Amino acid sequence: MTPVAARGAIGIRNVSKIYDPDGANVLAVDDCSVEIAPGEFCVIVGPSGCGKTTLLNAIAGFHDITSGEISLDGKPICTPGFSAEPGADRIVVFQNGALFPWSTVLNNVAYGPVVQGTASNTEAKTEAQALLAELGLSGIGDHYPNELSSGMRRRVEIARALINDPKVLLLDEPFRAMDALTKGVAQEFLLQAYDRVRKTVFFITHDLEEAIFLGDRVLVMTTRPGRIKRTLHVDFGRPRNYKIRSSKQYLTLKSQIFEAVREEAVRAFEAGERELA
Amino acid sequence: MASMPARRALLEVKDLAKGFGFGPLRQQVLENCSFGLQSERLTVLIGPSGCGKSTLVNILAGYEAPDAGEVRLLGTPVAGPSAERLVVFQETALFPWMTTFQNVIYGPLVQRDMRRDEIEANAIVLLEHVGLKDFKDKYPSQLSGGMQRRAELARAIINNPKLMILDEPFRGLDAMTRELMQEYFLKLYEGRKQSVFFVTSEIEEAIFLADQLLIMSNRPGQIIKTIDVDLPRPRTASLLTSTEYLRYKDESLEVLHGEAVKAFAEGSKAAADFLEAYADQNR
Amino acid sequence: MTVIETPSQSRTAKAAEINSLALTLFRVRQWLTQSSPYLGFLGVASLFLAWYLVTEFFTVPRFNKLPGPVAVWREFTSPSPTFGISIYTPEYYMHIFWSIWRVLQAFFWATVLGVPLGLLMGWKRAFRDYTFPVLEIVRPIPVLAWVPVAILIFAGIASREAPVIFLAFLATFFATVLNTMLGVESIDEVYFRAARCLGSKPHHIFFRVVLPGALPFIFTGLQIGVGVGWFSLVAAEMISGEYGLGFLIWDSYVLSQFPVIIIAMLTLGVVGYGFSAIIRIIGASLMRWADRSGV
Amino acid sequence: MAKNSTTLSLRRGLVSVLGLLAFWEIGRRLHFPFLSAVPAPTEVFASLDQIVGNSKFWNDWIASFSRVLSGFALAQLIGIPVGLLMAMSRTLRYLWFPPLEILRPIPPLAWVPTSIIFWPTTELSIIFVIFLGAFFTVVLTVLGGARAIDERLIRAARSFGSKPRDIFWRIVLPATLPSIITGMAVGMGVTWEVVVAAEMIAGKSGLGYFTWASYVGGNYPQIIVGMASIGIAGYLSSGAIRVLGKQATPWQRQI
Repeated sequence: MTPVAARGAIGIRNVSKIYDPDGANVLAVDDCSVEIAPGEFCVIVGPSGCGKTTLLNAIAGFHDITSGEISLDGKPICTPGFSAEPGADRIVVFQNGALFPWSTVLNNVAYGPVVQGTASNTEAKTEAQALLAELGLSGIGDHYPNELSSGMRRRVEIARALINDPKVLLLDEPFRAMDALTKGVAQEFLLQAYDRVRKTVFFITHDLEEAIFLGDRVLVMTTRPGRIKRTLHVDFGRPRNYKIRSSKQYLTLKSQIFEAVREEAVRAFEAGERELA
Repeated sequence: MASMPARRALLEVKDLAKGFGFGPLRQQVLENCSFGLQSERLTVLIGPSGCGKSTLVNILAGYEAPDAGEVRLLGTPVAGPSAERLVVFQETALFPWMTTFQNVIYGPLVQRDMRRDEIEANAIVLLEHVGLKDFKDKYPSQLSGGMQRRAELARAIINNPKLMILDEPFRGLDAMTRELMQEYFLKLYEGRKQSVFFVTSEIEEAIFLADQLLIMSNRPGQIIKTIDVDLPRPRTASLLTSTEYLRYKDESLEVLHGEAVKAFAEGSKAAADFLEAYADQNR
Repeated sequence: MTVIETPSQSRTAKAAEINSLALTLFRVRQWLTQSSPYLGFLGVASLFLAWYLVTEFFTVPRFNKLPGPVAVWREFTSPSPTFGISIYTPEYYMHIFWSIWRVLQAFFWATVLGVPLGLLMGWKRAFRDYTFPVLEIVRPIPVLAWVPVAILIFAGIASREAPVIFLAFLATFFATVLNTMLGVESIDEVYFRAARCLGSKPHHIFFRVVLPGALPFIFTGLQIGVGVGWFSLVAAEMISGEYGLGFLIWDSYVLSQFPVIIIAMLTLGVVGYGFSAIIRIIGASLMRWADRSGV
Repeated sequence: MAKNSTTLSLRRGLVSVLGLLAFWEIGRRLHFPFLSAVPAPTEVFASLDQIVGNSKFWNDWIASFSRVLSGFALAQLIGIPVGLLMAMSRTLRYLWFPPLEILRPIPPLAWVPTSIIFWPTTELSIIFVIFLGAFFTVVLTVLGGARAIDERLIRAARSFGSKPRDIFWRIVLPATLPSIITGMAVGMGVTWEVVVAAEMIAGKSGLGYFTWASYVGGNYPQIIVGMASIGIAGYLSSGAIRVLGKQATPWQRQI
């Protein structure tokens, strides 16, 4: 059985965040509370503007919160006025990818250990080579990111995060820009990497199908201000593959919160239209 | 496959072949690709990324000529672009310097076969119909993704094309906006006698919209399976959780997943960039 | 446990090799078969023909005072040129050397001072607040309006070189600083965040994100800088130089040695073009990653 | 948060500018190396009322502006159509591009002697050199802009049944407008560089001549006034073009 992670518990208690873009203060997240167990694959699904990225950025340490507290393994990492420096214990995989375009795949993956000083340049490179091979990505070490397809780039980025053995993996809609078929195969890659060494995963998405296929627990967020509206426990067991997408259980799960998600989507769609116009 | 009532064939495509490059770098994108489109039906084409879907769209629209094979619209061979076969592209192709209203009236205006006030009246009605009436003087950059798509649909529909071709029009929209846009598009389609050729790579979207589903193989692309989707119309979101829908999804998933893995594995950009390089030559 | 095996890994690498060699071969073949080279040649030929007809053949009024291509060519290639400047005379190469040497010095100082300043201005808000307003006030002043002040500033120093190099430096410096700053600002915020996530210290971020990320813009800045530097050098040499192509042009005008003016002008064009081409090549080789993605 | 950060940077900017002026003043007074011969801000300020008073100074402004505008306008009138033609027809592009590429690297000021020999009056010769400076910039920017139009927009227009004249007037021209304006703004910058030098070398009037004459005449504070005037004139003309540009391309303004 794959080792169960003993670390990476995220405590989100009564978290609220108010943005103040030139005076019109916007309540992005309103009193959210959730306890994420170590090694749990937690998915947040909601329309754009429901505060899911705000939560992720707060955990990652890119900004503070207005009230409440976020802790990692009991230690506070984000409170009003304080946010711990971003670090290799909680690594973000960004929506449109953030592989350094100017360095090769190998140097990208080896970047973390090298700058943290946990390994010399050559040691880090060999370690990176081994991880890439294990994830089925050997042979592209000296390519530049722009020479790879979006599917491959995303896998390298996940490898770049995993090599640092983070407590928490934060994924911000990593498969959004992909066409559905590449997305399906990339999701399977993430699941298999997750099964390899269990980590706490905080995954945010617009796509309900993706949330159920990947997550142990799915939290549905309301349109702005973001509140946790519904929670759905998904127990398909692991490892999973694309077959479950057409299983009966998958469909019942989907229909349970389909309505809840759609309501928020329609409200956001109308709000979006007004807000932008 | 149940025999469909004999409908007039709107468009026939016979043994299309298209390749790029030269010598060792010859990339065959389409190979003996044949299919037919019936009029006033929504035919959806689905296939993995890089299987030649967009090239096929360009040939049907008349932007590119095939190396072999032919395309006939109502019996007459197709040559060059025309308002009979209009394309709605993947990313928006609204003219950024024209307001929504100017975009919509552009087609009839340049065809010069209708008086201006008549054209403007039609445009107002259509904009009302797609819910963009009070955005008519806005520029495309001031519209949301969903609104841009609706404006583009209006810009095509006003010309009453014999065939409307949509090349993954909802790609790039987030999953939720996409579902709502699909319902919106169906409302528009089911309200008019319009033949549509809809290209996508989303299985759920394909089955939800299609009367007939064509599945394309990996490169070089050809039609490897045809499924007649006779789900009731008008189609609503609740359909997404019905068993027949699930059956169709299973059937196409089986074929597509194999193709997707091949496309994914071959995922290196080197070949794609070569095609791009070739395209620059003849611009 | 292998994740979805991708047999094609080696194939992708191989494909990349075939691709670049065959691609260039294909492009050359394509270029030859098309009409572009012949038309281009026709364009250049008609330029020189028009010049010849107007000055020497039909001696149209006004134009006849200008030297024709044949006269210029004869002067340029004669072992004992009437005005002492031809490919055989060392003096010709001495002028070229002086001009290049001055631009190189200006280019060196503009890079050494301009690039770090631009990087810091783009990266640190405080640094930018203190330096950018000053630059913005000085920048609109045309470089050549500085000629008198440059002479005053360097009045103390004997050699007349300093003001000329200072002017070429000024032009290159502004272009380099501004483009470098633009380059840093064009780096997507996500790369800074990714680097911080992976545990980078500030100096890591400077050398592994700010510098490489801004590189394409730095080279654009250097290329524009050289162009503008060359432009100002010629004027500076005309006004207060002793050697160099700019001086040669003005001196030949004063001594009405007209063919030499044309020789110096065309030399300036060729050498200037060579300079920016060299920088373009260095830039392209340094930034293989940016060639297709057009960062 | 946003509001006070702009005032903060404004304050910092002011501090650095005033600091520089103070350094310049002290440098002159205490004869720092390099600064001893350069007139201090106070001296420049003192000489201001004397200069601003006499009309000759303002005539120089007019002279420079008229040369810049005529050379610049000529460059746009010829340069923009040439750029668009080269974009629309491939044969013209292949024919004209190489000769342009040969002439472009020659710095405009290298043309001054030839221009003086050729043109009857120095006025015309300066305007010709200004024309050259702006012409190459405009042609290349317009050509670049016109060729970078998104292929799909042309294809969409063709699908709607546009005639070639529709493609040009309703698609190519508006799409290229932003780069025409950029070409003009950059071209204007080049023309001021050229006019100053041309006036210094061969001019009898204008701000460039005024600045050089002040140096030759030993009236050093006036040099700085000349430099500042040229800077302001250049800034105003480029600014005017950008403002006009914003009006002409309303779709580019983000809400």
